[in-house]
Amino acid sequence: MTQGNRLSGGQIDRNTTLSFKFDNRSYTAHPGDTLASALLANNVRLIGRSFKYHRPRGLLTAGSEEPNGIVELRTGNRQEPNTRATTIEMFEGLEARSQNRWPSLKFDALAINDRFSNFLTAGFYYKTFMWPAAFWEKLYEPMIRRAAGLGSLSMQEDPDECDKGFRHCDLLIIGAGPAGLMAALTAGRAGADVILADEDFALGGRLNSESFALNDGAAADWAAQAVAELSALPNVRLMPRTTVIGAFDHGIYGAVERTGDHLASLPAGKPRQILWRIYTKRSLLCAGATERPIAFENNDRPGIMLASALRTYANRFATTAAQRVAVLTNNDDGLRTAADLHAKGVKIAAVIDVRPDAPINHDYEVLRGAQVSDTKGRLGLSFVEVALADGSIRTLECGALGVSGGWNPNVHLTCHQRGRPVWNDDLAAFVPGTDLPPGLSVAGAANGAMSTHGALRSGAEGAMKALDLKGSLPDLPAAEDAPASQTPFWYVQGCSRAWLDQQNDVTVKDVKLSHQEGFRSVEHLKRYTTLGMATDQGKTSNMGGLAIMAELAGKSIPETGTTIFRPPYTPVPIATFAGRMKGKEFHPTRLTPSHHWAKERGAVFVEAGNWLRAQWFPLPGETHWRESVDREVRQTRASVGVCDCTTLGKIDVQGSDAAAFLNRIYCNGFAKLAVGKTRYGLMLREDGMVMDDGTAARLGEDHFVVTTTTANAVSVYRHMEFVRQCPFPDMDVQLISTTEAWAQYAIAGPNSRKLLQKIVDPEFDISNEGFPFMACANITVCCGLRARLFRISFSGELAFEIAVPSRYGDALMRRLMTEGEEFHVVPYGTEALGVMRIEKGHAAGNELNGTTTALNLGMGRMVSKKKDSIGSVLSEREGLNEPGALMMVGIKPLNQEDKITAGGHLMEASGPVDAAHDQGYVTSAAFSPTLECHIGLGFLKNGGARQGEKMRLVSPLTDVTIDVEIVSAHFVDPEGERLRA
Amino acid sequence: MHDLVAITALGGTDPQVDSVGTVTCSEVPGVALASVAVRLGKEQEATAALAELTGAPAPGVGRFESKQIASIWIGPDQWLVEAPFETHENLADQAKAATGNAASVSEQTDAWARFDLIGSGVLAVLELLCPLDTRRMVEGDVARTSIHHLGCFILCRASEQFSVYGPRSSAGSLHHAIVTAMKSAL
Amino acid sequence: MRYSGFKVLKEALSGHKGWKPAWRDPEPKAQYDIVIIGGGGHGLATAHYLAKVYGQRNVAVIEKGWIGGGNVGRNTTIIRSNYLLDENEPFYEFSLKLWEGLEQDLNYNAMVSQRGIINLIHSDAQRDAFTRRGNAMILHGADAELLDAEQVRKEYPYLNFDDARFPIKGGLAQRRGGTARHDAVAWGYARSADGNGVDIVQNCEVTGFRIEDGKCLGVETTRGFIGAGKVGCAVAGNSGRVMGMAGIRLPIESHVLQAFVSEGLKPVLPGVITFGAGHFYVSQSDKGGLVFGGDIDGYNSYAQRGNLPVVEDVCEGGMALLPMIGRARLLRMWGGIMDMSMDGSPIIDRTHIDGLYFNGGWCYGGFKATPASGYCFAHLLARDEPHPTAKAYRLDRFRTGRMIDEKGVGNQPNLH
Amino acid sequence: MIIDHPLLGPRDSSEFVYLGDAALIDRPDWQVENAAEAFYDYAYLRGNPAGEHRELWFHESGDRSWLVVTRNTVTHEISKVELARDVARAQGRSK
Repeated sequence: MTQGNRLSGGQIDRNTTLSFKFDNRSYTAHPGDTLASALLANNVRLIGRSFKYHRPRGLLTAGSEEPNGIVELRTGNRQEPNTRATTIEMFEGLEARSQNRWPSLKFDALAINDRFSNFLTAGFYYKTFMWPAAFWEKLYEPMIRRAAGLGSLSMQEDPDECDKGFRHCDLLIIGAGPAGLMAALTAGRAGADVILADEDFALGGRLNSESFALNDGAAADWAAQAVAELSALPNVRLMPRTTVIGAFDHGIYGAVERTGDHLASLPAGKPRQILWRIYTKRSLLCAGATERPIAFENNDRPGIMLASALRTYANRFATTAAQRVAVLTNNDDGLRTAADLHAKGVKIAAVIDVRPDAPINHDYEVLRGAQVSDTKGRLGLSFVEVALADGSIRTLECGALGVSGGWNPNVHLTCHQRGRPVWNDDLAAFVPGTDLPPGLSVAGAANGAMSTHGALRSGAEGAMKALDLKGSLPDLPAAEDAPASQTPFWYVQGCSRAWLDQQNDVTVKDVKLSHQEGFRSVEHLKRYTTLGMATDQGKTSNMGGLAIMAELAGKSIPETGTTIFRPPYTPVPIATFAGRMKGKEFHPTRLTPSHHWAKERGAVFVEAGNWLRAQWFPLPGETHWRESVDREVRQTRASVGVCDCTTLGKIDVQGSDAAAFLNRIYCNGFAKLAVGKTRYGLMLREDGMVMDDGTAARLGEDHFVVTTTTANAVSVYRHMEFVRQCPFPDMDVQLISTTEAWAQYAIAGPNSRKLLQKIVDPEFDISNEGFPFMACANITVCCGLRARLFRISFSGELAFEIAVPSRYGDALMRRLMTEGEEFHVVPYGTEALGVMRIEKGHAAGNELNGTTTALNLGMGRMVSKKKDSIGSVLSEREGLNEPGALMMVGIKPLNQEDKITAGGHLMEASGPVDAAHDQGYVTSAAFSPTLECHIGLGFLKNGGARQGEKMRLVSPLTDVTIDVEIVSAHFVDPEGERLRA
Repeated sequence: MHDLVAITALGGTDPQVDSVGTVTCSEVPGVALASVAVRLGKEQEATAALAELTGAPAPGVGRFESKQIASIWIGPDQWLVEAPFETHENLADQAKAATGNAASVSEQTDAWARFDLIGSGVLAVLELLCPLDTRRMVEGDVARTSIHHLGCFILCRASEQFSVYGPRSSAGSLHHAIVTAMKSAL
Repeated sequence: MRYSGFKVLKEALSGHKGWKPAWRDPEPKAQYDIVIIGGGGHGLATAHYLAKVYGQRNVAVIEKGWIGGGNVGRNTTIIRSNYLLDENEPFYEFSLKLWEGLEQDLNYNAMVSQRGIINLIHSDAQRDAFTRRGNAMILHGADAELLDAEQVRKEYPYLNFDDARFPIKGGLAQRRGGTARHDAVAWGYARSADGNGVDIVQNCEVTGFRIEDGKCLGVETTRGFIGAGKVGCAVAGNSGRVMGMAGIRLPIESHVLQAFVSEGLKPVLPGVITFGAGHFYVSQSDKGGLVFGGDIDGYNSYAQRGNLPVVEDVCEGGMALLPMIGRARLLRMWGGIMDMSMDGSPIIDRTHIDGLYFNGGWCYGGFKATPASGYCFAHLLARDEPHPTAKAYRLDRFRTGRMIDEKGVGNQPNLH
Repeated sequence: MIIDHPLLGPRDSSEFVYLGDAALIDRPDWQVENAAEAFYDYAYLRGNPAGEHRELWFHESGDRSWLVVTRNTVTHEISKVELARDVARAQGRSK
């Protein structure tokens, strides 16, 4: 029979029937149900298995604090493990499965662990599995890992997307129960910019779960009216299905809005969840309270639930966990559960009230001063054993037991900046302390105002205080105002296998053992027993464990301590924190001006930071990248090649102190550089290490264009701003990046001038005399397009770099290719670029690795001692100038066929091969088509004095040992005749 | 006049336009830009020259003016000037001529890609993109912020009319982020 | 009391009556030969080796809160010795060897699990750098393996190989690397040190040093003055704070590093994976939680908590590398305070104050170093000379220009 | 975190890049006779206080100002934000 446990009333839409599956069995439900309420309605109590003993588990709660009722939701690549049935909003076709059981939920093989619980006590694994040592990885651990874990991932990429967003408000109200709604009404009517967020899909909090009246109507109706009024206010934003997960610095809150989890499938382009960063001026925590259980023998059977949860299921979801229900309570609130269920026609087996003076009820039996001594029922509760006041035992038959041990304020967010809650004796509970996150205040049950009236009132007051509103309180609806005092009752004396943390299987016995072994601080207790470490983060278990530890230590609870809560309030999918920054969108992609052209040419691209650069340009018939790269190098050195070098950083440095500024930035001199000239510059960090290198072209008396390496463009700009704003604030120098403004191409090779002459407008003389090596100028090309020309060379050939506005970069590259046909011009990529710079002995990223000094690079003399430049002083420390320091060298194999391994280490020609005899290492290596052998650059101890020495290059990692010769790093044209041609 | 054909930041010969619901995102290539940075101690001269050039007083912190030539505050003593490309391709030269030694001027035209976001609901798109409270921005407000790890300027041209300037080389990523947000929010 | 499977069996059958506290809770004596400040992993390990290896038993470890409450209980539990520089590799390899014998040495199962670590490679330059590192490791007697993309795919088929912004081009593997149960490390060292006579004094905070004409005579604490022949400070994270009481400025900044754990999942990741193109590293605990972390928040902090930007940055890295973890939920996040040194490497040395010794600057490499750090600090305290594998970890190396900079980012701690 | 920029008002700290102790403004004179020691101290030694800390932040995704932020390293509370250039000048730094 379907939905056999349905009751009358409730806030579900009975006109629509939805079908869903649990463990492949079909059931029906209604809109407004959660998976949990729907399962109960269909008389399903057994939902999962516990972590350690694989004990049968049902629902404990009706909310996000649920430790037991966790399932695998959805199927295929949308499978979602460990999802709380109590927070899953029902939709048509929902599919869920129980988890952590094999072969089936009813017959779980690992339930055998329960039989051995005596051996598997807290921390047993620290004391054994040690012999023999190797068995840990091979035997013990794999066993443990297979048994452990809860749900499983699909192991596939989730097709659904998440978003991130940013919202701002004057007042963020967290929780839309009586306090939150009243606060929102108060603030909203006053015109404040308000956000009201609640984790539930129905706003109203406990008002939707209780049977009592507000004014003369149902509490839920009042909530609905309040929500209606609020949604009509333009200055109030309602955010249902939104959990505020954390209180971060300076009034920033993280919130997760579940925009699509309640839908069978997402509309195109819409996110499943949104992570909101909410910037608040003030915030008001109205998170309510969580009922706490009572520990007694075998208190973990399916059907044993929090009394307030039974009430929520009955009043809001119109369902009961069973037809015969008993209630165990230590306070009046628990009695409401019996009354409400009775009113809905559920048989009350009895109310077991631990208080000798508990109020009598005429509709059903109240057992005063009684306690539950044990329970029975293999896969669900069937009998409760009651120890009566007179000591006799009575057995009650019932399918559900509602337990109420009082309430704990939900102080979680008040602890997120490590503030500590304080103990309140009247409530016998922790309430928010005084060291709250700045801007946050607390109202309602979260602040200890337990009655409905108290919550409404403190909500209104809280809003007025937060916004500094004058005037009198708004009218509050008439509501119950029961006294809030609670007498604590944590556990039934003498119980042992009484569960505190039901998911992790932590019992009273474990806490006692923890105390016995000296793990007595709360932190030690948690870590040793795993109490409160489960997916519910101990929302229903921490207090019980703490109370028992306090009793064992003979201290009060506050003396014993409190565990503070960390974000997130409830677990958050990793995808939600990532939003759209994944896959190809993980980082932005930077394209060069010639990218589209290069793509047409079939170029192979490579990541360089966020840039995509052409690595080489294969021609039809070329089957190996080396063919293409060798051809590009040979053709460039033989005639002319073109390479897009836009990615190099370009910084415009202007001002009357521009030259003096560069004199500080670079370790070599710039003051005397003539206008129209370019100079190589070496930039040190303050600690004397090389930071970057590049060129500075002096376009005018007070105007330089500085180039940086691609990798350091951003950090060099930041460094320059630091130097001009901090240590030297009165230098007249202005900076701006122009990297993206100009498309810049290197044109290299003996025919580079001839090619350029075809596009440079005739009034500009670029002959060797008119435009010598290291010249620079503003020119025009192709009949009047403004451009910049630099005669600099990275390849060692006669070479130029030409820059035009980026939008014309594509056209210029195409023009260069057509004009260059007569010279058989080639485009070349980063590989050929790299080969040519190694042939020329130019240091690059692999050499400028942040641990090399000018001395190591053989440029020690460049560091001027005649001026103040960043890094010059510390570069003189003894440790950086020792005899035998590493120096950059060239490396050639003795056997032409041998390949140089970048990352290989250099050893003497004979003798041991180990760290003690390490002489240096190879930084860069390539095949040189020019020398027709492999070559490398590297750092070698006292390398300057070892040219011609034979050594061994070893790379045990790749099983390489070859004989090499140490040579000059300048393999090609050491005198630099070509680039001056 | 040269005969090189320009392409837009997104790589087309014509600007790209995308509409989702009530909001339109248009690539706007037809602007010339130059930065004008005041030389030390030349604040009066420079701002006066800038006013002369643009026909409006140099805007203050976080503001921009748009007369015949727009001027946009981008940092202490620093502005971007913005004008139609076809009439002001050499805007940097004009700005330099106008300010002389009172300011440092740099070509910025192709350093940036501009997208105009127009239509009701645009605020819902922007709140998925940047941490600024764009609901509070009024005509003439400008701020630089970060969109999907990209430093961008956001200008409020009028109610529900915004311009976004992002780095030209990342125009594709920026465009993808904007259109994705439009599909999500609208 | 000796722990063993039989003992567990016996106790189980006799109601667990026989278990004694894992360590005593003694009152501090007036005078010790050696007082160690800091009941974290390094301090407790120092005590263990002082007593067991160097025969120093008149030793106290004083801890301001509860032992193991600092970084040893707030990290991502990774152990490895895949370092590049000659000054580091022998030390971390020594540490890894101590890990390999730890359980038997301590008679405590710290769940040292050598399931291997792989640092992923995403560019040719990165491969060159990792090749140099792998060679250095092997030349120093450690193990290393260079993997190509296909070999990585065989072991971790569900990494993002097909749609990656920064494609995986290979990895540097150390098979002997892995993880250990962090809390158990602190408890095991404490239990062993206590068993050898060391006093572990909890809830005893140092409020100052008693220093007379250049000699440290002991420490002032919330439980009174405690005299000591030698005082060793092992409070990484709070080194600035504590050494400040002795008037010592350090080449160290305190920064917060966040770490994260997901809900329990059935086995997903066999070993430790480190993303080379973003800030993300991850392993899976025996309980089933994905334990992961990334970059430090980047600003000086003594607050054991971080902020959203880094949480997001780490999860972005996670999704970029492992798209299939999207529906796994982040359960808990926490922050630990790191001693970020000026070259990213630690300091184990005397100070200019006679009798005052310092151990710190571990950045976020402290956990894996715990055994060797304790051993070498014990050696320094007992013998007054640096242990051979730690001889480069000197305080004055910045003055003399002998930095140990694995990352090559220089004197900016938040970049290490 | 939120940094209340002296010109722009409250801005998300993710727009900024952190450098470190504001003492980095006080770069020593390269010609003093103990310059080596002075630069060692400047580049490497830190007060690293648990409490109020003056530190440098760069508004990289903003107006490119370097700021001196006075922030408590225990609570993260920010009590003061100044333009680094003004601070530097007030400390007598020039060219």
